[in-house]
Amino acid sequence: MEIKTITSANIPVFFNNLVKSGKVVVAPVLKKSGKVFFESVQSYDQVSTDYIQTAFSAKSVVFPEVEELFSYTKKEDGDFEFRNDMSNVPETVIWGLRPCDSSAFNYLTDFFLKENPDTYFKLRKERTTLISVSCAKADAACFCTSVGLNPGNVTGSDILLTAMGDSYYVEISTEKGKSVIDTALFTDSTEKSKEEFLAKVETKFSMDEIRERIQTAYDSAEWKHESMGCLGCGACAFSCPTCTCFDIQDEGSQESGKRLRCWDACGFGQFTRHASGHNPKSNQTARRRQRLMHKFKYSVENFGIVSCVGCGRCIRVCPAHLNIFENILNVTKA
Amino acid sequence: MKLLQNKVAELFENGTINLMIGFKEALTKQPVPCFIEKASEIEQLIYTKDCKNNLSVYLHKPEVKQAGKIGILANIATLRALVQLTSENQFWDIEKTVLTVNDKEEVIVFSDMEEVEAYVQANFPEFSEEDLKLLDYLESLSREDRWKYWTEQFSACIKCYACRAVCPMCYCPQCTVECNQPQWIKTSAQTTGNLEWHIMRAMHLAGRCINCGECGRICPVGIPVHLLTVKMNQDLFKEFGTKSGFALKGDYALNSFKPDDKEGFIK
Amino acid sequence: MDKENKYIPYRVRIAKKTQESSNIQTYRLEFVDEKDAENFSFRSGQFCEYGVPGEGESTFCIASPDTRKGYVECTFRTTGRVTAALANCEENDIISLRGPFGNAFPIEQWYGKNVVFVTGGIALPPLRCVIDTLLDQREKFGEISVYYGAKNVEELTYKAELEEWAARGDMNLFITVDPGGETPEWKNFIGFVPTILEQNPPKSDNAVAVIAGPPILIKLGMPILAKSGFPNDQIYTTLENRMKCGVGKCGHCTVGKTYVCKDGPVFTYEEVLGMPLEY
Amino acid sequence: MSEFEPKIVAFVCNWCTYAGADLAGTSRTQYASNVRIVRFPCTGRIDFMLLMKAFENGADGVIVSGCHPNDCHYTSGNFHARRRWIVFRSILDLIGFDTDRITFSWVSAAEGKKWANLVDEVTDKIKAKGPFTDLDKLDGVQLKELYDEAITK
Repeated sequence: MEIKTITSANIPVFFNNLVKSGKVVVAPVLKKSGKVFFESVQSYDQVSTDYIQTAFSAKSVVFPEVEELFSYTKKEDGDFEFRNDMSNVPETVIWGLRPCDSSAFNYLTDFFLKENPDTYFKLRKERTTLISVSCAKADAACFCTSVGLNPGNVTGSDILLTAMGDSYYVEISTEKGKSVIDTALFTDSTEKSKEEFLAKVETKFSMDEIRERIQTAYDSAEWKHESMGCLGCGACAFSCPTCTCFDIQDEGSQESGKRLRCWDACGFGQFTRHASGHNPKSNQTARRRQRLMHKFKYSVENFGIVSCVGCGRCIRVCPAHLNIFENILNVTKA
Repeated sequence: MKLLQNKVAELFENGTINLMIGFKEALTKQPVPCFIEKASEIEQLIYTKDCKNNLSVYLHKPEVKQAGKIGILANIATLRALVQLTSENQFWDIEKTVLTVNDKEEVIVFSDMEEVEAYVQANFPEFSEEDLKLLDYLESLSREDRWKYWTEQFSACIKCYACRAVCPMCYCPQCTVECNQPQWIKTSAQTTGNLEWHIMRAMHLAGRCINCGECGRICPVGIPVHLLTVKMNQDLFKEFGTKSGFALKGDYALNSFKPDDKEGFIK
Repeated sequence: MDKENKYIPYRVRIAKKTQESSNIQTYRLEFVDEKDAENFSFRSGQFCEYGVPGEGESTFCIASPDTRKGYVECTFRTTGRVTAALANCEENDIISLRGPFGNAFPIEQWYGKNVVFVTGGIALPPLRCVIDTLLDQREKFGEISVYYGAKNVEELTYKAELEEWAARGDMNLFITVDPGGETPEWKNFIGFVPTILEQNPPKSDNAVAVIAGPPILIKLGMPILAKSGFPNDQIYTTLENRMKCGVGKCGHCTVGKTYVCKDGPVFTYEEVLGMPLEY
Repeated sequence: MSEFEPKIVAFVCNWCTYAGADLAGTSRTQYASNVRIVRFPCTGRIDFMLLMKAFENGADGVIVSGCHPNDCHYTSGNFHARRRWIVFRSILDLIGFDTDRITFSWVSAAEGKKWANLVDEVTDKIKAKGPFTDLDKLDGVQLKELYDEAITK
């Protein structure tokens, strides 16, 4: 870990230098709809600085909505040719993601690379640098402190910036982070603590309390009531920084086309449906339970990480405003 | 609020309902749907002008249907949806009690759908001015600019199908988008498929959409998808004089015709 | 599977197409590329993703035994878009194949034991692979019994092989069709598989049981086997949930925290008892 | 380079327009060969998705044609179709789809000449417009951009 400072005035210079270096820079941009999205930008003027959380996470940089697995062509003799060219995946910098999102990248990396490493994710991740910005503000949907994170944690980030008045506290965690630092703009840090500049995020529950009770939560009678409002859309899964389910679909003809990997959501009724018509998770209660149990129990068992990072997006985006922390509290009630 | 809660408590006590779908307060000032199964939970029930969700969508949900006797707190859009759904014979398997709170903050418990119909006809909502303004603006653009506007909007669509999920008229057990023999609509969230999806959805709602605007309001990426159906509702009224969610009996616009329907484009 | 990118399929040629019934067919597949044929090895119980580019992929178990090299067989029923496209293929057509995925039956542990197979409908193919593996080294095993049923006579798969097995004389066969599914010439059992299994219980001493079938057969059959004395860890099953990737990523096949594709598809009854009822 | 020859898909009803096209053929009326005819039992069967699919699969123009009002073999199929096209056309128009590329027409079994003229006319019109490329460049963008300027306060 290396600690430095940069003046606020120099932030745009640093940012624009990143763009000039030929990297694709993805940063939060405020849209007319009032929502903030990650988008490829050309200059710091376009970047939104006043947002609590982006509407969607930045996972699409390393795990795009639609990823071309390969393209195929049928040759005249009936044989196929499969092509997969990833060489044009650009070096990308994600700027301004929140500490919860960057720690989500940690989970994604474990999930995709630990067992049966995923070629596509691997390449995209290698070419991605994360420059996070700590949260100075939080809202009622934020609950990172409940899942063991905080508004200033460095987990997952290559560089974490924390605004401290007219300067930024810069924590550089990785070699990749070091390599994008423009030394002229950064000076060694004066020993201030960043704590006072971080948002205060209310703790909704403590993982310690829940860890034990979640073991038996599968059988809780509360699931039905807790998921009554769920309408079975994919908004929560698609906005979630750690949801990784996908579908594989072919587009094109039998002569030529592409095989695509597209985001899918465990909330969809068709998600688990067998060809026979049998559906192991036949109702929305079971599907909602799968989603929550996966975040808080299964991923802990499989990877040792709670895969909910408390970003609160699913709460903000849900048409029925289902509240994940309320749900989890209620199903683990003694 | 107390009045409403007392009324609902009464309905629970005399066994008229065993599940109440209403609104409660949440993190934001926007009230959210709540499901009351026990009389002790009635305290959370509220009704304000900000209660926007169209709760009638829940009447299609198997978990809700299981309750058998359902009370539903309806805003005007929900009432309209209930009328339309009744005309489409969707409520043969549930017993429902409809409540609303009128402008004077009086609680009304409707005794049957005819009363709902009368109430809806007396309080029939206008198109929202904001929507009309945006439509006017769009129509003032050149065709190429409209195409640009919509394709850019649809390029953001992630096919989460939240628009379908919140729509009370989207109750088909299997949607066209899930049919893959043939694959009518591409499943990947790319612009062509997204465009086809939204056109398809609008067409399948023609004459049935009750204009609650939920699809546009909840879209996670902020696409004003409801404009398509607003425009359609406008056209249908202009061309054929039909209104959806207006009467319990009657054909829906695309299920009927007049021999002298006018158009200016068939050669 | 040794390929680094698990999504790029092998190209395989349909060497032989056998129509088992009006909508069930068996394909013998041979690799187009000889190098692929050399690199490809599997064990009985594993599955593959078979695909027609442009239509998609479908998951079936490998139906041929790992003792017979050089080809892979699969048997499938036409139900949806992909299987319809596969069924439309003719001999010598080329399709895509990814795999093998998942774990396998611990056949070496069964040496010297009696083996009981219980299966129904289109779930004979995944067990046929095991049965043939056993038959290829017949002397290493005790009694082999097969309980197999289908909706009707038409839907019984591998009719020719069932006759061959009956003719061998070293297997106990209990072939049944559901009531109403019999033909006038039908000489075998009539009744659902669990009923036949209960009426003719297999001997459980020094024996293992393998059950596969539609989820309902597995759910009903495993307790019956346990009741007839099979220890829970000697009852094997092969689950099959909806799958897309085959490598534990896409999330479709999960049963609780378990991914059927990478942790399964072969489980013991003991393992299944520890899982939620999501198969 | 040779002149652009548009691909035109015609969705026609079995009883009137198809017979009309047949008549055009048997009476040896010459007309543009750009049209591919798809025969349906009735205009009432012609789903709007078929039109979308035609464009997606490379059609440059589409003709939809059936019996004149009151002539429908099934009495009312074309009336239903007419309402559907009114709505569909208006949605396409709002979206900014080039509705000039879709031509609706009534052609009876006796109107072989009208059919031939219609095809010629549409072919000329589409030729003048050039190939349909609106859908071609839409897919494949990774990070999506919302179009801002239009939503004004």
